[in-house]
Amino acid sequence: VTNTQGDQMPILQWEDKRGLAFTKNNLNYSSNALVIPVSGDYYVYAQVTFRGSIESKTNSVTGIITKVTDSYPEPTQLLTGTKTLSEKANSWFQPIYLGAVVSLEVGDKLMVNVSDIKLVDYTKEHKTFFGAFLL
Amino acid sequence: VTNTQGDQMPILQWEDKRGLAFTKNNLNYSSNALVIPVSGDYYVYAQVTFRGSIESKTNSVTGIITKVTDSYPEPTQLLTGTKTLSEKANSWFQPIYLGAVVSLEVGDKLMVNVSDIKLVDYTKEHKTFFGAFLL
Amino acid sequence: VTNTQGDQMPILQWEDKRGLAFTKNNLNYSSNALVIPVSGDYYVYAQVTFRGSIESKTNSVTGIITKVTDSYPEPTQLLTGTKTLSEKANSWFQPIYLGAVVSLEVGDKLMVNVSDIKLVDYTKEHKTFFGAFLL
Amino acid sequence: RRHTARPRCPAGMNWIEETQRCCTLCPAGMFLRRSCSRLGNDSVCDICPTGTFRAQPNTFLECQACYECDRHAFQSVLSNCSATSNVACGCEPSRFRDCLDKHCSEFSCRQCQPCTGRLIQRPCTELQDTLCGTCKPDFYAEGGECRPCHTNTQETCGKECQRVCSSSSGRGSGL
Repeated sequence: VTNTQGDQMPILQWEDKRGLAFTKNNLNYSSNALVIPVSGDYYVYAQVTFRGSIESKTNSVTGIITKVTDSYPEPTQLLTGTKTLSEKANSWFQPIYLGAVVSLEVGDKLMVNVSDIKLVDYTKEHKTFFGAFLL
Repeated sequence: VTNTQGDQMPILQWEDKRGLAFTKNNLNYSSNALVIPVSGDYYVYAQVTFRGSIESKTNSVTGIITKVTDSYPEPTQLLTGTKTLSEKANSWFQPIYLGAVVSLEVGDKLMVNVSDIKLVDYTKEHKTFFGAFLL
Repeated sequence: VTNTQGDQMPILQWEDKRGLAFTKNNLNYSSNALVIPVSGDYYVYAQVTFRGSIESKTNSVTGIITKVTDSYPEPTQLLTGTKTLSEKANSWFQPIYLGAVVSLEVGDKLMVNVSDIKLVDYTKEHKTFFGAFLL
Repeated sequence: RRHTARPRCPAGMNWIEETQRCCTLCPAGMFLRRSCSRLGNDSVCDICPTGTFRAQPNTFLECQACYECDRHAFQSVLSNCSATSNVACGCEPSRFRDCLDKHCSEFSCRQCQPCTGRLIQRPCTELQDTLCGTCKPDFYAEGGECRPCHTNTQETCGKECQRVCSSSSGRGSGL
């Protein structure tokens, strides 16, 4: 996944055991990705809360849920949320929520890319989260 | 579905076969609508990414998931996302995400209305999408 | 739900029977909360549409889905959406959508807290809604 | 099992739906690894793993994840997360909390006003900015700022400057 400048958008890392986080039914988390245990249709969702200050000088924020298939060299962008910012305040917050049904194959990997990892609010588990369930 | 001025809000058309798009279990797409094959509770969702420029002179954007029942002359608004804009930048992006459980009858039609079709970003399938699944 | 400063954020009240609203499978609504009838994993979601005017003088809006367990004195914040506002227009609208899978125990109560109840758009059922379903 | 009214348990115990029994609460800082069984053995509790906490006695199957202080917002750790309490965040020195809303559900840490050339009416604290007072002695007000007398010459010293600085000129100012 690249942005318009062609460079790779950072991939978020996730907590998968502590607090509200959990994995089950063999839908495991490894190397920054959820690994699909059985082919089927999944509802995949994520929220990324971005936050910054007047110094961040950011015009927009983007969150993308991406699929990587071992047998195919390029990732596939499944869901994208892009929002331009026109914030004046000293500090700003902008949540991006994504969710939809996608058809996935066993072994597919799901991950979340963001436009700027320094702007992601990682401080509270209920503000930035990611998950999927089989229909 | 009408806006306050009473005129019909445009209905989006969708791709239902190519790329990430698919339909199954008789939940078919025809005449701009998903047609409900069996009565029940469905999770219905949509994201519309709006984008414009400083010339668009738009104060707000709205996305609505609507239900039309053949036996009833007026559509029913199921889910609505309305956001005012205060964008200064030359070009702006604004995603609206909607999703909830609704009770539907066989034959009901689901469609997505928008405040201004010219502002909808249809360029990438992962930015604007629409779907439903039976619980 | 309180925050670091300890004052309680208001809890929204909901319509659970009329219009599009319904409850079933013993997932009942009482005292401003959905009461979990059977332990399991639930997809929990809510949208709160906030609206205000230039006089509201609000810098941000927050919506939180919270869990209360009878046997534990403190609520748990499950999902939080916080958005800063930089609205110039006379009146503004800002939807906050939240949704994710959480593990819940029988008897747990789910509710929605908001930063300012006066700013919640309760006028149309399709703009502010709350629900959950068992996976 | 439908949700029916729960039997009341004695103090220090909670009803466990799974085993249909009152089980002893795990103390704060711990969680329920195995609930008490019908055969009579009691709750088995474990310490909250690092990065999690439980502030109260409980029969939860997991502990809550600790928050983190937001370094990008110049927050500092007032007290680390422990097994029994969440992290407490404050502001780095010479910064104060700029709350996001009246609940202060979020805050960033802004630089305290330096009050250059002014008297400090109320020093900067964790919760509020410095309150600057009037100009210090040997400083005069101009354009909303307090300027030192000594940087002025006869020609550049305006009315206010002369009023303030000439009355204090016996004390080594540049005039």
